[in-house]
Amino acid sequence: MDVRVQESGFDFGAEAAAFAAGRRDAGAVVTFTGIVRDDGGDLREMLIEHYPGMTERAITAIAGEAATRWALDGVLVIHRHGRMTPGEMIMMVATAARHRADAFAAAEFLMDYLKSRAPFWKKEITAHGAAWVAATVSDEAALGRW
Amino acid sequence: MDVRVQESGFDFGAEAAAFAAGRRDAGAVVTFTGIVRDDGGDLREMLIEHYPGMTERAITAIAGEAATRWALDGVLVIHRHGRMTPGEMIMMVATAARHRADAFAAAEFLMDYLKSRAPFWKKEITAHGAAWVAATVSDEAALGRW
Amino acid sequence: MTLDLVYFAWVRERIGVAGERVDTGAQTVAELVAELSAREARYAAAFADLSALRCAVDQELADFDAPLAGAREVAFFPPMTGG
Amino acid sequence: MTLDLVYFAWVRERIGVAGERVDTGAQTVAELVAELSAREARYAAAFADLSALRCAVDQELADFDAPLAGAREVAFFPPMTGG
Repeated sequence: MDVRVQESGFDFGAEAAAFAAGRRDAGAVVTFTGIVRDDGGDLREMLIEHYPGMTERAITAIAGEAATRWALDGVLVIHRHGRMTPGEMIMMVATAARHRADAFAAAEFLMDYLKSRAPFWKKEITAHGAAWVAATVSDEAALGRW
Repeated sequence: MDVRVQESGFDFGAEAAAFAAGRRDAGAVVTFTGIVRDDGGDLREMLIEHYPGMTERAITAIAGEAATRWALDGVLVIHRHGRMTPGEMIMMVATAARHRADAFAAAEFLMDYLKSRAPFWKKEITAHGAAWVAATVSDEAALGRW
Repeated sequence: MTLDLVYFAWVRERIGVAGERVDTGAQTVAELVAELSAREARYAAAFADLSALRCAVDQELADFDAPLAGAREVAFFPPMTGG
Repeated sequence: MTLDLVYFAWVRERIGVAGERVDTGAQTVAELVAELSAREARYAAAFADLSALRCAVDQELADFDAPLAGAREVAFFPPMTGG
């Protein structure tokens, strides 16, 4: 299990390739990448605040829970904090498993829990000012399926 | 939509990075990679036969169906045929969408249909001989959920 | 009617060729299968269990009762194992 | 009892500090919230709607009725928006 919380950017392609490389026992690798989206066309930057200490602890607990629920051969979570601009990658998860259903389910579970249970808060800075992103009902509801 | 059927290997990291690069409108990118798994420890190579002409047509139809079902900003499918050894990548899919639920669902749908509806046949060559991989009931059943 | 037949995986191995051109009066895929099976033992062996077989007409998956009128290429193969 | 309090996102902005150390006799998180809200308007503003607030005790998510006995650090923040 590899959990990284960092301010710096990461190389998605290199991380994905390294995660998948040399797996002769796992037939399935799933990755998810979250990108800063510029919906209105006026997003200048996104600021992600987090809770140092608790963040790593919460993500590690979420990844550990995934490992007990599905037969996984590997889990990677990278999540950034600080400032980033549209098009930049915010975070990624990767899962490896013998069977694709396990790899997919674990990746979706990780995402649902990271969205609502890991201590990150997004703030959007546009030409018109700054606003904290509100949690969505659908993100909270997504936890209900696990 | 980018569909490639090829005998040569592909660079998963480079393909994943290129697919995700520069997406300011899509917040979510999901990839799936299938790797030749050596369960018994005696697999020498895997041979994948396909139906030239129909293969591209079938995959393009499956990807088109995914694009009508979910709000996607991009779909990539690469599937190899020919000989490959344990640890080599057989295929990948990638999906991009504004919302992660769409990207995940489309990637799973593509995988379920590629497994059972794209004209590929796997043969495993071990020290003890060669055998065609049998289709599984669970792969056929997976189509029922869509 | 002249048809191009193509075979894949163990169907190809049992019949012994990857493809062939045949003249047939069969109206459906099932009639074509019966005609071939009556012709030689290797076809009968390959087509013995239709539930283990799939077919495509002009590169589209089809049922065994699919009509052959206007068809140019018919393929026989086991259930697919891609991905 | 001495507690380290930490605040995030708009809770931090409304209270005006990222963290502080307080002496309190509160037995639960809810009692601590009531105590702080009575102290100054900026706390009352930040804690006005508990349904829009989450808390953690010693870096574990907790309910507002969680006991504070033995706790060292309490955090207040809005619902999380990671991923």
